[in-house]
Amino acid sequence: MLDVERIREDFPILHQQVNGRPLVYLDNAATTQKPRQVIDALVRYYETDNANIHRGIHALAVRATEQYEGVRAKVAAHIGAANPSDVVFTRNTTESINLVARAWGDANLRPGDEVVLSIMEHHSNIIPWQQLAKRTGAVLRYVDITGEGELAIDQLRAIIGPRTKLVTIVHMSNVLGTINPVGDIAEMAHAAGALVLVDGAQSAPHLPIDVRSLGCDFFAFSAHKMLGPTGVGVLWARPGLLESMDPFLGGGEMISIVRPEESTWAEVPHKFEAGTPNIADVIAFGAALDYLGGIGMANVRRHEEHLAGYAIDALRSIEGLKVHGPLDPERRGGAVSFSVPGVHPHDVSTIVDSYGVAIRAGHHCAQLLMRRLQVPATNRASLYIYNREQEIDALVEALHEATRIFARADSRTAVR
Amino acid sequence: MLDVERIREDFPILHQQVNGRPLVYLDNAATTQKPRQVIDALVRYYETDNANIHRGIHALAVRATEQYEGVRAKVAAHIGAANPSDVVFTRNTTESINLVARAWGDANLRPGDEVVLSIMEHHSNIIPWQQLAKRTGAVLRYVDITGEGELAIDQLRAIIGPRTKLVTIVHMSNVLGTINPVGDIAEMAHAAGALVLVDGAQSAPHLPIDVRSLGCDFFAFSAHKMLGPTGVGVLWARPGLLESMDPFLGGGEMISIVRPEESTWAEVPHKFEAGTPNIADVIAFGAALDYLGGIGMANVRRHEEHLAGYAIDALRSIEGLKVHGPLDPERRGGAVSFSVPGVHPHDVSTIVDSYGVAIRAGHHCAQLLMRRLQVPATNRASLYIYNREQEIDALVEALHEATRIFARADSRTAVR
Amino acid sequence: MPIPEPQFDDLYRELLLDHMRHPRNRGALENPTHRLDGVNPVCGDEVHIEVAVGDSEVRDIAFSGLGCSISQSSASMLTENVKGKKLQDIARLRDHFQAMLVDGADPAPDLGDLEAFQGVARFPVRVKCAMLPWKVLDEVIEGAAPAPQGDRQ
Amino acid sequence: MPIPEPQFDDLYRELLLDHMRHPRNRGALENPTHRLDGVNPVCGDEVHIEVAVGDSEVRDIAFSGLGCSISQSSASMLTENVKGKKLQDIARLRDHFQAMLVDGADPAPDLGDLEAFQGVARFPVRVKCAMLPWKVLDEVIEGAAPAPQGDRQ
Ligand SMILES: Cc1ncc(COP(=O)(O)O)c(C=O)c1O
Ligand SMILES: Cc1ncc(COP(=O)(O)O)c(C=O)c1O
Repeated sequence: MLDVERIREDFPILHQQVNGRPLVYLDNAATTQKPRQVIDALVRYYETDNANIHRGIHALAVRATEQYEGVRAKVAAHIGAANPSDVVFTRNTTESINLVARAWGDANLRPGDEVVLSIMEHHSNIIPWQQLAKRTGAVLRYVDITGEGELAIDQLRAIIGPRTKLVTIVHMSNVLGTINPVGDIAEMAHAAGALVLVDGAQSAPHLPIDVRSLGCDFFAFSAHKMLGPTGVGVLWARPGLLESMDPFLGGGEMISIVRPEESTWAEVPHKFEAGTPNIADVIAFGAALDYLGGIGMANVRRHEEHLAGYAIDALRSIEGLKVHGPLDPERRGGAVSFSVPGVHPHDVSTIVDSYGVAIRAGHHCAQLLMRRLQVPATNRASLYIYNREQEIDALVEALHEATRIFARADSRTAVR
Repeated sequence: MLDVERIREDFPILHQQVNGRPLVYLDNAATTQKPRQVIDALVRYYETDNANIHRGIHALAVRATEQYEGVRAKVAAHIGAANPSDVVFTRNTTESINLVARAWGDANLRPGDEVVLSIMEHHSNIIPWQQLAKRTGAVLRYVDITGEGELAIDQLRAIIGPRTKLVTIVHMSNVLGTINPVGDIAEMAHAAGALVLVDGAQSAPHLPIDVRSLGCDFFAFSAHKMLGPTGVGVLWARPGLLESMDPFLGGGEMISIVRPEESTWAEVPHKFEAGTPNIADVIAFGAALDYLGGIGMANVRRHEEHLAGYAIDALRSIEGLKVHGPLDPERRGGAVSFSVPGVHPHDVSTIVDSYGVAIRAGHHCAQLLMRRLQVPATNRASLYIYNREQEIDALVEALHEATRIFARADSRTAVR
Repeated sequence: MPIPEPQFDDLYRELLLDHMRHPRNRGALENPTHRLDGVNPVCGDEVHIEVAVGDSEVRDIAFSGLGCSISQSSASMLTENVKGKKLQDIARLRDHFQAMLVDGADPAPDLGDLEAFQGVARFPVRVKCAMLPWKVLDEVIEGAAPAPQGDRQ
Repeated sequence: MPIPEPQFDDLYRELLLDHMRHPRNRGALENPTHRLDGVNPVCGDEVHIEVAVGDSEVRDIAFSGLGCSISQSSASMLTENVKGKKLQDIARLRDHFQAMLVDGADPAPDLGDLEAFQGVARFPVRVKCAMLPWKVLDEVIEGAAPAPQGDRQ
């Protein structure tokens, strides 16, 4: 088990009061907080090494370049990638997926070709494919979920066929918490000759990841959801795949020889990193990976599995409250969505915020899933390494207050 | 005049030794250093307010959103824009230009339509148009420079015609320092019914900017070249233009209603900011704008004009050294490129680095211009608010050493 | 020192909760002159309004929608407060409502029971919820084209 | 304490500067078996090599190019050091050269005057300049297809 109290010491932001109460931060699926080590890495970089990279001969440029490229190697190691050059830095998961849709999709999809995805995808793994479908005439095929909030795997098997060119699937749902069997899915897809993109925005922060054993072709995630700074995303691609793709953004750093009408490209991954990258934040992301590596991703997972179980039990003690997604913590991550009977999620969120508890209310960028669940929105508490059982208790206490306020309305109006 | 010594106190990185000498940082056209105020803004954000924006009801999310949107208003004010909603945050100038090429260009260019640009453009203002030309069948028309390194304005006038759809031009050259008359250019272009994009990567940091008096339609620049953090770019568009454009990247935050096959978009500028933005760095960019505003852009310009004049004179005291671009500091900015006779720029750069002086050597992402100047590469010293005359002197001293070393080779080998 | 319990009486006034539980004028009109839709992009709250305008006056009005207690009770109270009123008076009402919520102004006398939303001003993210139905009605107040014939798709 | 003057004797050895000023085997071959091009993406340095290989041996070699003193003198010294040598010996030479520059190894005896590049190891960004011509030659050493007939475009 993690030494949560010691971990909390590393997170300055957690030691504050919100609305007169200690902050309880349960919005980690949106973005996580940053340990002192990551903040320090930013400060250190700007105070000692800041320079533009790759083309400079002077001392600062050499230091900055070495650190930036060093983090690429760290990312590769963290996700079990064979080569640092298969790792592209982007702004976020969203840009990583758009990059694939443009640089791979535009060249490979023909009218009638199919992109298979699920009803539980985040908008970032839907809209780029809608746009691609519009550009190419490709067709989107959606896989449903089961009543338990798991992927309808039999339906997926039935949908994948000779016209399938890509299966793009979320590894861990940001609403349901569901962990999808991407290894099996990759096998199915590959058997049909399709590629597989895994949206790892919620899995990379919370599970040990080994892209080779996952067997996927693309893996996308965001630094800001795993202790890193905002502004850094990752796209990993199977060796050889990036080489075969056209560039996406054009500009400095990604060229080899520029002529007036046509140019040649730099080697991967630089071909995909046009312009000055987010140097400082990539370097600080290295500190986040070191921090997670020091804890051990298996330990992160164990902690969250335990805490998710605790949270689900505690939430379900509230009468009528519905937890969406799998109830078995072994089958899911720590993003726990729920509906409180008779209280709209925004009202819930406002009330619990007054108790210093930060949860998220809304569609969580998953409108298709909301419609499938027949809810306008949900509440979501999402966990990370610094969360404790007593914080779940604080949430539950605040939820009781929410139901009291709205029950009061009920009883009063019933009298009218 | 600026109080440079006081300004230097705000820049921790400047107070270090490189190779046993005080650092002389003259690579500001690549990226500038950051004042303590910007670094502090990052630290403050991560230590007190960090949360994902726009969709959160809890206290941190509200604070983060207000600060992020507050910087949008600051950017608008800094460049004389009427509406914050005409300001889109990107990663860098490069992405801003690519956004226009995709979201405006793909929808508006037909085969045979012309994009007019100059031979002095940065690769970031060339490659996106080459890619667009390939996608649409549009044609690129290049304007040459004069012997003095200024834009051949008569040629430009002759080239602009009924087929011109876009004139895209650098405001201040990152190699020659040339300041282009974008106001006049915008008039010419508009008379022909074309739009005008201004690459302001080098002008926004160094000149007072008023997009309305410039009269352009798009204005792009990068935070990291004007005291801000890496990872933030800006695209400003004339009011109404963004509304008329299709979105570029698809994903979270940029949608309104998502249905399986088709979706509707959020209002501008959010339509163009898919996924979690680089929240922290945008907020810290606000501190950079405050810092520059405190100095006053007119004062920044006056300081650099003076220092550029000093640098040009000092450099030209070296026998045979050639300064590229206008020699009159009134007509140019503080990016001063030069060639040292008989010494390749990389050798120059290595030697001056040993004296603690950071300059850049290479093609500066302007290969077309290098070919036009008939040089394989140049040296470039580029100035900012914290640079002093004595730093120019240190550069000149190191350059003398470089010529000595290679002259030694000359004399020795002459004896052979 | 004991931590004070948060007080929600101010935000969730009885009147407001009453309108949430028992919305007034919920439904559709037979012969609306306008059909208007609004979505709060921040949270997805929806308000649909049908209104029959004649002689620069709101003759009849009905709403439907989906969302939090604030947006739905605001829609309900809006219908009660504009029915039978002249468009120009409604415009003034909207301005006063907005001034109270956005600028923190004291409630103007003509607001009447709309004053119940004053507490929302302290919750800036929720202000949009309260304003949503009024934004939807804007189109009518500013005199937009009447609704197309045929059913809403 | 006086600041020591930087010493460049180590980086810019006389021999190296001599090769820069007076390149050996600069030009083209009549009948090359291979034409090879290399660009250092970091700085744009170019090296072009033409080589005539026969019997697993470099019979003749010439280079042209554009770039800094390090890349151009390295190309010049490369031509002197590989002419008439067996490909397998050249491969060993390359490995030793790389070991000296990249890993900071002591110069192997077979390097001969190539040892002049040892000082470059202290300037990591410049190592690529020195390695560039050797990278270009790699294709021949590893036994790639011969050059196409006709002129280089
Ligand atoms: C004139 C000009 N345009 C565009 C760019 C590209 O800026 P960025 O690398 O921040 O995208 C630069 C900076 O290198 C520049 O100097
Ligand atoms: C499953 C999933 N995919 C994609 C994203 C998008 O991540 P980002 O906003 O960092 O691009 C998120 C985060 O909101 C997510 O949870």
